[in-house]
Amino acid sequence: MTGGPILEARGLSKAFSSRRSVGDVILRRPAEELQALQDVSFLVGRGESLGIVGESGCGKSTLARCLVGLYPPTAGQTVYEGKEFEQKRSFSDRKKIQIVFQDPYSSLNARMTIGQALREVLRVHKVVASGRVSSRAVELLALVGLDADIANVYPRQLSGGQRQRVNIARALAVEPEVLIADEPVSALDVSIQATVLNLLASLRERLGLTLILIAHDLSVVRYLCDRVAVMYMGRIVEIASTEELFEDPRHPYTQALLAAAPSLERKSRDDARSIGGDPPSPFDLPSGCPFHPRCPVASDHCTTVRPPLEEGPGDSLHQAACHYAWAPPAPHHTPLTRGEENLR
Amino acid sequence: MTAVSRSASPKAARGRRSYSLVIGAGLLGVIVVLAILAPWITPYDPLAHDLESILAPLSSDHLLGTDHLGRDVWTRLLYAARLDLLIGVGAVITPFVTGTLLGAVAGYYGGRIDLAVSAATDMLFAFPYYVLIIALVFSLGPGIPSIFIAMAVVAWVSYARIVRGEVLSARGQQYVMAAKTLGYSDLRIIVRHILPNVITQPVTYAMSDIVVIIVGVVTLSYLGLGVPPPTPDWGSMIASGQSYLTTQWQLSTIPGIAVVIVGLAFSLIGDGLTHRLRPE
Amino acid sequence: MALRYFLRRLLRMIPVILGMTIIVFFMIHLVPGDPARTLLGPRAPAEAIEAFNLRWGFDRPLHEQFLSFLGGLFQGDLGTSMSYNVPTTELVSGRFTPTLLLLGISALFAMIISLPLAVVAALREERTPDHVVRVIPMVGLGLPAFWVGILLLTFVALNVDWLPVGGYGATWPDRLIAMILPGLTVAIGIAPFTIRSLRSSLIEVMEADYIATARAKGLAGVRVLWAHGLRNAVIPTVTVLGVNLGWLVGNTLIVEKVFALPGLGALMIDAVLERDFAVVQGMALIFGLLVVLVNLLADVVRASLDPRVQLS
Amino acid sequence: MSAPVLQVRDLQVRLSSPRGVVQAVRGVSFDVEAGHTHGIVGESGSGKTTLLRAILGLLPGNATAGGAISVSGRPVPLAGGRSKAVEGVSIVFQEPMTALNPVVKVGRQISEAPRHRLGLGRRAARDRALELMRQVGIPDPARRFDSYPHELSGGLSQRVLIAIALSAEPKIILCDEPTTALDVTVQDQILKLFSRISEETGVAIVYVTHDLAVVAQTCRTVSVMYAGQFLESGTIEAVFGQSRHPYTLGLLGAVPDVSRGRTPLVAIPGSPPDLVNPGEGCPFVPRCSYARDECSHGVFSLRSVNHHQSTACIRSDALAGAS
Repeated sequence: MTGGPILEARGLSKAFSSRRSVGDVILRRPAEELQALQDVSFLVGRGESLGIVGESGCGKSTLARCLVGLYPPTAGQTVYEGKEFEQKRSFSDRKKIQIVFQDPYSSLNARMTIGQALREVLRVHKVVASGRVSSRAVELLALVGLDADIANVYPRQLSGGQRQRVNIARALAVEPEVLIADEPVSALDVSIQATVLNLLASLRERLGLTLILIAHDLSVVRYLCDRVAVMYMGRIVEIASTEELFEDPRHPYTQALLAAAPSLERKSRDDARSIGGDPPSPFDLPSGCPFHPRCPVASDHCTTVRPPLEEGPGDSLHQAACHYAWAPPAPHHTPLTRGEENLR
Repeated sequence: MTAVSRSASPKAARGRRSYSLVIGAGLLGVIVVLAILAPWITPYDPLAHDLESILAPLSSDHLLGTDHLGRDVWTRLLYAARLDLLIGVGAVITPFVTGTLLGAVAGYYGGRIDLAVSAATDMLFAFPYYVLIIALVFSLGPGIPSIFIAMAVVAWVSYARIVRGEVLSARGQQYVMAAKTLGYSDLRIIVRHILPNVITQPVTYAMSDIVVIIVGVVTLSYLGLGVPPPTPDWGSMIASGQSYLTTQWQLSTIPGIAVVIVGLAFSLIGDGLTHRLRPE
Repeated sequence: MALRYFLRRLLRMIPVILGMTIIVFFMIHLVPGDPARTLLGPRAPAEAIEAFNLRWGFDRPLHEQFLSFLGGLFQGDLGTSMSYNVPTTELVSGRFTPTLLLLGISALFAMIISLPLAVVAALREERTPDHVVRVIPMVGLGLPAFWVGILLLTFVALNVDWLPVGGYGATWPDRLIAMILPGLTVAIGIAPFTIRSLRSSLIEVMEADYIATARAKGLAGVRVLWAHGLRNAVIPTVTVLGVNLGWLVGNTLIVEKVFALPGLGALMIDAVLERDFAVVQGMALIFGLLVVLVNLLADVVRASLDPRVQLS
Repeated sequence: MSAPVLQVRDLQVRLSSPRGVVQAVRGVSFDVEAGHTHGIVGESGSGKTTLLRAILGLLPGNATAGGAISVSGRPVPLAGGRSKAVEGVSIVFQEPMTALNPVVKVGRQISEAPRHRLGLGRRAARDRALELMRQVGIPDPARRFDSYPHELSGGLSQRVLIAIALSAEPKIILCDEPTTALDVTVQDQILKLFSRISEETGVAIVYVTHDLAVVAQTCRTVSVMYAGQFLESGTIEAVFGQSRHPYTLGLLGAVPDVSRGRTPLVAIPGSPPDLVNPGEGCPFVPRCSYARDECSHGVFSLRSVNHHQSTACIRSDALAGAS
């Protein structure tokens, strides 16, 4: 961790419930619940960049939205510089954490020019004196490498990469200390991705930003982050420095993710560590360790007892939520027998 | 995906639809000008009986003949246009505003407000359109003010439903989430961000709603519940001409055609607007 | 699964029906002014008005009136007709068949009109047939149903021997024949909605990847259109039909009057013209229930066409 | 060397649009042999999807095409509009959920081609479908036969789609980003399934994607597509190892890779050309750091530089040592 902690997630949980109709209310039928996020805790140091990876539906975007205050968590708090945010975040607190969304096409209001969008933020938050608003907007565009004349243009006239730069500029307009990027390049063309990734890296350096990068793509996280947390079914299953995580993953799920990630350089595949099956339905989570139905080393113990996120011996910064992360299973350990479904 | 192959059609459509906007607006313009200039276009009084020339056929004196009281049909047609258009356009304004606002609030805030608005719209929507209108006009008594009230009570439901659905989906869009994380007030988000992006739907719906209202007024008048005679109105014209239809076909046919043409004009405008107002 | 879905839908109707009852009652009773004055005329003597109010319970507080109305409903009593002095339920019985028959036949006609037009338009998108088909709903929306009915009566029924000029036959074949023109009139009213919906959903469906998948299997064009295209495109149209039922049923009201069909709609309009308070109230409620029930039917049809529905 | 199952010769596809004629595919030629997997890498708008549609015989109505495509020696009709799908070519799309008909049971979708095209009886078609489902690794096929697509996970749906592709007994399976919508662990399973299928059945696979790493894992040969043209073609080792085209080199340097740590990424400046009036010369010139005057003139097409590789770059010699 660079510097002291700036942001902390303390036991964040978020459940979504389905909409209830008038009839449901009268019949007192409870809504169906989906546990999107369960007891997620971590610290982010000032100036650090933390990556959060996982497959679709693992809760990473929900986590991002809880952190910026879009969703009120069902349990737990977001702690900023040692102080808890209130449930309904105050106007000035909102500025501290900003987010850049995945889809550059729908994250800008199609009815506003880029200049209008930027000036609106500056005015609402009174970031600069009213006479300076326009020139500040141009400065912001320059900050993300865009020309001033972009200000007069509507979003539809820009490419995906340009829009994503505008999104970054708008988020930075309120001068946040923490920037969350939720899949910032996954909707962009491959040749454009590097420009946005490099922009994030350089902004972080120049402005001393703290960056939380949400991605499904391990390579993006590896490129940009100091530390990485891996999520599965709403929980963090492993968190470690980037180097540790990629060189010495302890959780079987992390190992499987790494084994499955296609790479230009590794031609022979690590078949032993790849897994079968699909992620379970979030409405119907498995008992015990949520990963046990797909896990190559799971035992009976794993089907009943959920492993906590534990630190490894001698390394307080590497944590994994697996019974066998730090102590390999005993020699007489018999892996769970399972159906064809999970083997192929 | 098929981006390349499909980019072709929407733009082609846009060009053609502007065409339909132009035709629709032109058609409506002609009708409106004729209606406004009615006193200067025709020498007759729409109410004056002329027992000398009852049920006159089409002629240069009476372009579309006369009715059973000797009134000039062309004159009455033009004066009826004034009234029916005014009611159609006028009656759409209140439900448009109230429905859009209620729908936006219900869709944006959800929860109890939404439950209440949705329940109200569901129930009102369950009644057949004409049953509601007729029952309301029945209890309010016939006449133009009753028609206005009845239409306003019934029509807001459609706007509320449309806007609620649109706002509900906009609420999940990233531009709205972005506005929220920037700390914008709900009012600003609804008025500056969501409404400009969803207003196309209720606006184009309003065009067809005007047609529905005009047809409704005409129908009520036909049943004797709408515009009271002798005020010229297309519905009562059709009704009074019905008995002479086999001999004087134009008496009931022409006012009906007037309704259809007005309907076509507004539909064309709505169709053109759908594509003109689309942001992308 | 299907049965549970049906029951759940049925349960969801209860609050709607309750709400509709409230709406109907207050719509009729919250009217400004005195119903007796409206009905008996401004120059009616005071005693007559008092007697009238006593007879119909207008002297009691509104909530009491509502409760007795509601209580009556639970016993199957819709109130008593003021003009005929018989229970409304008695007037209504026997009038369901023509209305339901008309509804069914119009829905059928609407589909028969819409299907070929929509298919032709969708398969020739942005070409002449499509442009023609696209204009039809625009014209159709502005067609007053009663006017279409009058024209059909005058220019078709009078010239075709076997078509009756209004009225309702005594035997089933006669009744069906009597329904042809009214059914067509109502169908012309609803067709703009179904044509538009079917055309656009068919265009959307035919561009879907699963159509390309089906084509890539090497299936014949007709089979792709029928088994994969239409089956999917019809689903939203059934929904549109359901949503616009209010419109469809409302049109039958007018059309029954024009064609002198002894149905529910004609009864309601007659009651309105005779200012028969109780019957109007009862009929409004019956029509509301009718729409709710037919809507349920549309939902069941949709559920049987679309396996995804029952999940939600 | 066996005769190629798929031959594409100087394929040109133009799509008419109100802005003008989009030259979506501009002179593409390649062969694929039975049992081989050929990758086509390109960004969105590079024309790769149109290319696949042309091979399928399913070009949209606004398309006109030139050149020739043949499958097992038989020509594929290029006339725009509704030409009958070419027998022997199947496709697997990106979104399994939209590529499956939502209202038809998956078993029926798999047995449809055997029954209605290959003329099998109802029973035989069902048996064939169950066999295909087993082949693509769908557990408990008899039960899954009666499932609807929405009841299946993304991975299972994609397997069903592959079974459908196999059901028409194809010579070639075209894959349009078939794993982009899937999770990494599931993608891994599907990629393995493709290799197994091509080994077992000898079917040729054309694999289109924007993901270089996926191509590196699955394909033997690759073509890099840009602005409707192939800029480089060859074996994976040659093209990704010793690229002879600045665009390929640029792409390789612009995407992060799991196996590489923080090797700095170098973005490719600019954006792809508008294909309405692409102009002559090499399409990559405006973004190319190696470009010279001569690159802006003439027609650029692939020429081989060695046994394993061909490039459209006239300055490929200058690149020889660059990678």
